[in-house]
Amino acid sequence: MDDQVRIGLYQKMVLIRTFEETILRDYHADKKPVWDIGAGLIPGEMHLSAGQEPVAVGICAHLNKDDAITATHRPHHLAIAHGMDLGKLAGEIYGRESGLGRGRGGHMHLFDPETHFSCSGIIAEGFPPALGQGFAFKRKGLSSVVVAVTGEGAANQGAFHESLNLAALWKLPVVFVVEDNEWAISVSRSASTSVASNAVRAESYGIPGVLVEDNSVEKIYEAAAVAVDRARAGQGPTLMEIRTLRLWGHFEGDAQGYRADLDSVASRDPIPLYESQLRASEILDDQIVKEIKEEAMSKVESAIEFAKASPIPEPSSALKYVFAE
Amino acid sequence: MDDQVRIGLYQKMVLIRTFEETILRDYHADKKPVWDIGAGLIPGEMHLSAGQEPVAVGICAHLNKDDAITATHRPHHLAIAHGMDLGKLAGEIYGRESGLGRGRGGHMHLFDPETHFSCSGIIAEGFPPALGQGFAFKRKGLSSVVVAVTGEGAANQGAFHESLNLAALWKLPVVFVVEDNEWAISVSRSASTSVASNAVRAESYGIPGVLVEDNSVEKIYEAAAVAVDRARAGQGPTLMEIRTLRLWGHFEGDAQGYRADLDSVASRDPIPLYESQLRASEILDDQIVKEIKEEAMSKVESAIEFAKASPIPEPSSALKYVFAE
Amino acid sequence: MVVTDIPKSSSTSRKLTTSKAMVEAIALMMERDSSVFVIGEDVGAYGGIFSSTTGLLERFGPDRIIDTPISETAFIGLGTGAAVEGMRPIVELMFVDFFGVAMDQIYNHMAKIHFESGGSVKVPMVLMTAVGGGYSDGAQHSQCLWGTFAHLPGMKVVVPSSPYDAKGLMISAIEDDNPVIYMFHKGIMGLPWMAKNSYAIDVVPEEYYSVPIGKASVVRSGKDLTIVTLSLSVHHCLDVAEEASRSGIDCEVIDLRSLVPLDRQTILESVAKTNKLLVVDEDYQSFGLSGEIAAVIVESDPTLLKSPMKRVCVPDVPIPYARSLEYAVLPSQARIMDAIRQMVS
Amino acid sequence: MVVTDIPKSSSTSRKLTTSKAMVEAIALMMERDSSVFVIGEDVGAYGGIFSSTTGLLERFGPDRIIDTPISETAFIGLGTGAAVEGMRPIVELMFVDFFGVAMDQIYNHMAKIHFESGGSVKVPMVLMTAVGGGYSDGAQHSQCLWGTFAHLPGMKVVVPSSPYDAKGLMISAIEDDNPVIYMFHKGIMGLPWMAKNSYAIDVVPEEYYSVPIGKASVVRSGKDLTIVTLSLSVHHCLDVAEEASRSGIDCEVIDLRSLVPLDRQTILESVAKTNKLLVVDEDYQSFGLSGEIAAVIVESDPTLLKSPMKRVCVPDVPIPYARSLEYAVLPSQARIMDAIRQMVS
Ligand SMILES: Cc1ncc(C[n+]2csc(CCOP(=O)(O)OP(=O)(O)O)c2C)c(N)n1
Ligand SMILES: Cc1ncc(C[n+]2csc(CCOP(=O)(O)OP(=O)(O)O)c2C)c(N)n1
Ligand SMILES: [Mg+2]
Ligand SMILES: [Mg+2]
Repeated sequence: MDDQVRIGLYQKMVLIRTFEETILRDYHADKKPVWDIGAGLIPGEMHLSAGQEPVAVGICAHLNKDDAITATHRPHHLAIAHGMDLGKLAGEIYGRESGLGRGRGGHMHLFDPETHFSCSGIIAEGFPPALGQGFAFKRKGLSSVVVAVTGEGAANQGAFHESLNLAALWKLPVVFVVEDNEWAISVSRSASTSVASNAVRAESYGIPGVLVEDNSVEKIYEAAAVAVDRARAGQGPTLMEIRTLRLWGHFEGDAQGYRADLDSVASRDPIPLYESQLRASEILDDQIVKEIKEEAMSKVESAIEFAKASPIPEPSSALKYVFAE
Repeated sequence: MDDQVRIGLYQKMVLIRTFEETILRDYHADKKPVWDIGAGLIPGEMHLSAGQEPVAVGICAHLNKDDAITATHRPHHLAIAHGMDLGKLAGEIYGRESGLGRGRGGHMHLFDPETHFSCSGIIAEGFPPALGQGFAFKRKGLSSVVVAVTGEGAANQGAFHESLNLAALWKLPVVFVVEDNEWAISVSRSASTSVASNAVRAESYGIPGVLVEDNSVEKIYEAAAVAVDRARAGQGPTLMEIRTLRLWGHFEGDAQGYRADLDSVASRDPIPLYESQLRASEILDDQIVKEIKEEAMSKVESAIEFAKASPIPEPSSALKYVFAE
Repeated sequence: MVVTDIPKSSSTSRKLTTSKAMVEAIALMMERDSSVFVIGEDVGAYGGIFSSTTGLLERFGPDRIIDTPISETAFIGLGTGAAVEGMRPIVELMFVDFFGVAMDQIYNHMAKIHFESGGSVKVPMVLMTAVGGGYSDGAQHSQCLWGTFAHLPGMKVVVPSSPYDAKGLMISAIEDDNPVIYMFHKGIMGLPWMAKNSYAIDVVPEEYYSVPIGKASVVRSGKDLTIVTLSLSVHHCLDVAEEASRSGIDCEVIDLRSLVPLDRQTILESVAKTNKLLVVDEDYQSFGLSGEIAAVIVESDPTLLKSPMKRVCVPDVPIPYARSLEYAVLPSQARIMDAIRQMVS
Repeated sequence: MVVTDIPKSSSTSRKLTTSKAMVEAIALMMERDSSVFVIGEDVGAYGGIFSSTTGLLERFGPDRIIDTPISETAFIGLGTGAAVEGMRPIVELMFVDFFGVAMDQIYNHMAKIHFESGGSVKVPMVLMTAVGGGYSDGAQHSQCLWGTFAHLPGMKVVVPSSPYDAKGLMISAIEDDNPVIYMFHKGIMGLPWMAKNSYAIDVVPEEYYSVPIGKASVVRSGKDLTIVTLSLSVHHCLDVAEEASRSGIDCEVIDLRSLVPLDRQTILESVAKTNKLLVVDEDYQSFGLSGEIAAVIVESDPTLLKSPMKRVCVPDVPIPYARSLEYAVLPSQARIMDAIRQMVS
């Protein structure tokens, strides 16, 4: 793997983390003294993806903006890795007219026609629309692909099964990704899933199943290359299960009392680990890291400033956009 | 296998066929001259199971009335093989007060507390309630099991996946049976299913998957023995796929224009084939066959007479039974 | 008030069944627009269980008339995703009664995406589905359920009652940039294997035309009493109105044709004239269409009603199998006549 | 007309939040009846995302307080099957907004089996679910949808608004031999992490008691105007009624508490007295609860209403995320006051 590719992967992960840390700060900033989920600059549920950046970055490195992604309630890493405009993303999170959905959607409902990105707050229900995007790409004779992502908890939802069967049957250009962070809110994979790995479930559909055992952006990058190429070549879907890490709570405010592995979590943060690895291989040094972090911070800050400066939707416009005119 | 068991299997198949042939006759008797699905003694959709008797008889031979069955829109063979009272069954099909559901349910909605039998007209949606019956049996410390049946078409419905995962995870005493008659109305297995056999899908749940390749009642009997024992012993579910035959149309009135194999169907009827086999082994002869058929006919006739003689529900009672008092 | 007539300019007096009118509309649009395709269970070789797609496979081939596995969540969602990418899918849900296996795709995705995207994503999709009972198909295959869909925002809901409207509303539905639920009653399809309904075959122009979504049709003018109804019940109401006219009772019959948007104006104008309201609805009575019609009146002017409204609906009971029971709960002509007599006595 | 009071004999003036009152009812019934169990996502160690099961795992163990995979169809159906075999499951659907992934099990199975069996099979099951918005959870996590459930026959639908009713209705729901949908509003649970609502904590007797399903409660008597409402909106209405009384407007407030069965009598008696009707409903406006209330009146006697009914509901728009928009569509106190002023002016 080329060093520039490595630096690029690191850079994207840093950008995502920087963005989410800023959201995290603003989210909690004005919910005090008594924490109220509906209060403040950023209200509502907030599912951050910290720790799962390798999945997004490793996969999206193989995509371009004509490719589509359907993501979940935890979508930021994928949105950013796929090249979504940070300002429009922030605008939506802050509930502004400048957001992707003019503040109607919120962070679980990001729809970006420019990057063919969408997400949904309903478990596994992003899979079926992904089939349709793949179907449309195929009918139009495009070589674009769709990456459809769920968590491991979602893999026990009926939509998962129906979608894999249909995609396999019709050889749709879809890569199915199970982001396995071991937890579905408080329920562990072993308490919800009858097999040790979702990758074996690919056999139920006669498609390749790939297990990436650790949260290594490079391994994910390599495995994704094969799956994306396969889809692009018209050979049909692949199911990837990637063991990743939920660094923070399920949503902000989750005390994670149920989580036995809590102590070790911070030490498994994939970004410092990757940074050390690249430093050890002398691909990164203090200077480059500093530049990357500063660049990320400056991009994020201008996006957030843009969002905060944009208008809050007018109450009088609340009935708009139910129907297209 | 004991000769008496063989004769018993044959006998049950004959009883089922005799029942359905009688229904078939009455169903079509008074829909002429212009066929009207809603007219006549037996109105509505009619999904007959002819050709699939081996599945029902081979499995139910291992069950007793404390065991449960959840069946589909095509339920008669299973109902009869499991010992449902023929009069109450006929009563329901003829829409009478003496029916299992007092004429409220009809042939897709047979609920028999005595044999823990139920069925549903919604594809694959009989699986989830089966989990609950198995759960209840387990909690009560009973060794009863549940047999949950769908067609192969239904195996691509989300409920299939969710149910197998949950049953496997909790080792519920359920035997899942896919009655694979190759057709889902007009859609063939290969046009709907991304794998050659549903049995391989057992691997997605870490449970045994069994494929019974032909419609032989004895092979089904033997495979079912293992699966039922396993469930009874608390070792959890099994997925059985049984290749069977839809001898008639999807429902009465189906011209089957889509069906390429139509010419060969009659010659694959499992009942005459089994009869020949047992005659060849000198287990059956003219006399025994005659007796079995006469006995079946007399049972069926008295059930049908009972049904036809029972009262039609009073219109004034139409609002009853929405809620238990 | 709109009284719909077959355009006088129509070049033909050719008659079609409702199912053939639907198929003609779909074919016409498929020829005009290569992004239109049909997907669902048994829509191909079988031609649709209720003949909504008969002959389309032969004409357009398996790439555009597509049989699916029994995976409603997957293929309805596929429709949504394809629509998002600019195609115009027509998806068939075989019976509306099956909505529960795929409702999340329908109402949380198909219906909401446009709004959640602040208008930047469109979902031009038709979800067509068979409704209605009357032939002993039992509690899971005989419902109308339009109230359920109309209650949830983001979908248009159209319900044709005649071959003419079936074609014109199908064309409008396909052309609409929004998701449209198109609910056709089995009893008006003109199927050879169901009880005949003389209204199920009628004059349908061969050419392109559309019927606007959101406009009710006054299918019979009258001064004594307003009947608001839709779908198969329109015909029962017309027959009963005819009979009532012989006793000197002059009923106005409104065919809603569309629940979302609902043509409140036409209803109000009629009730302002007759001061009496009967709603005839084959869906469940409570918390549905009939209540909404009541609200339309009393929100505007409760004094319009000079006597109590009546409802002839399915009285909050699952549809029973036995014919004697099913016809006791369906909005039969006897029940409609009975209500009318009570209202004018 | 029933004005509910805390029984005077109550041994205590102990106050509980709504969530603790629910948990107390469940625990009490689990101790009395070993066939009661709780199943759902995160009901165990987490204690329910909205604290509907907090502490139950510790008390009753993992055999009776059961975390599930995210497989709503499977585990709601499991509830139905277990109920058929004589158990009394309490199943949690985390947010009502997720109903679409499992609606077939809910309405085609849980709700219809008793009827289809001609009464021979009972399904004594509680399906509890969180409803409501107001904290920017967006279009897929903020709905009420009680109209959707009430429209479909075979399920009782209860909607408590206070800790007292939450306990009493939960006990009734568990004891009922029918499937009961129990819808609790997040905003009245008394959660430490949501905006405080002073009504979310109140006196709850420690002992067993039940609140009958199907009886509305007149939570405030008044003579000028009837407000029919439920759930969180009850509190908004009470606050607004208090304010209105200072301007000499005397509102009667009816807390429906149950939609199925619906207490039509209490509504009619009140409107007969006040001749004015305002419905305040956090569900979507059209084809739902508010229409049904209108029908209750005009089916009985339209002249009861001396001025147009008003509705303060969610105006047929998905729930928007941005606070400014969400509060524009929710039945806020400002909107309720506005409606009242228009009605009495
Ligand atoms: C159909 C449905 N059921 C339940 C939920 C509530 N819910 C939201 S996230 C979540 C856990 C998801 O776990 P997983 O799929 O592993 O994704 P992760 O949160 O770990 O990224 C649950 C149960 C939902 N949104 N949709
Ligand atoms: C959820 C759902 N979708 C569609 C149908 C309509 N339908 C009834 S039977 C059937 C085919 C079933 O095929 P299969 O499962 O193979 O059973 P078989 O009829 O062959 O016994 C279909 C599509 C239904 N009843 N439920
Ligand atoms: Mg997870
Ligand atoms: Mg089949």
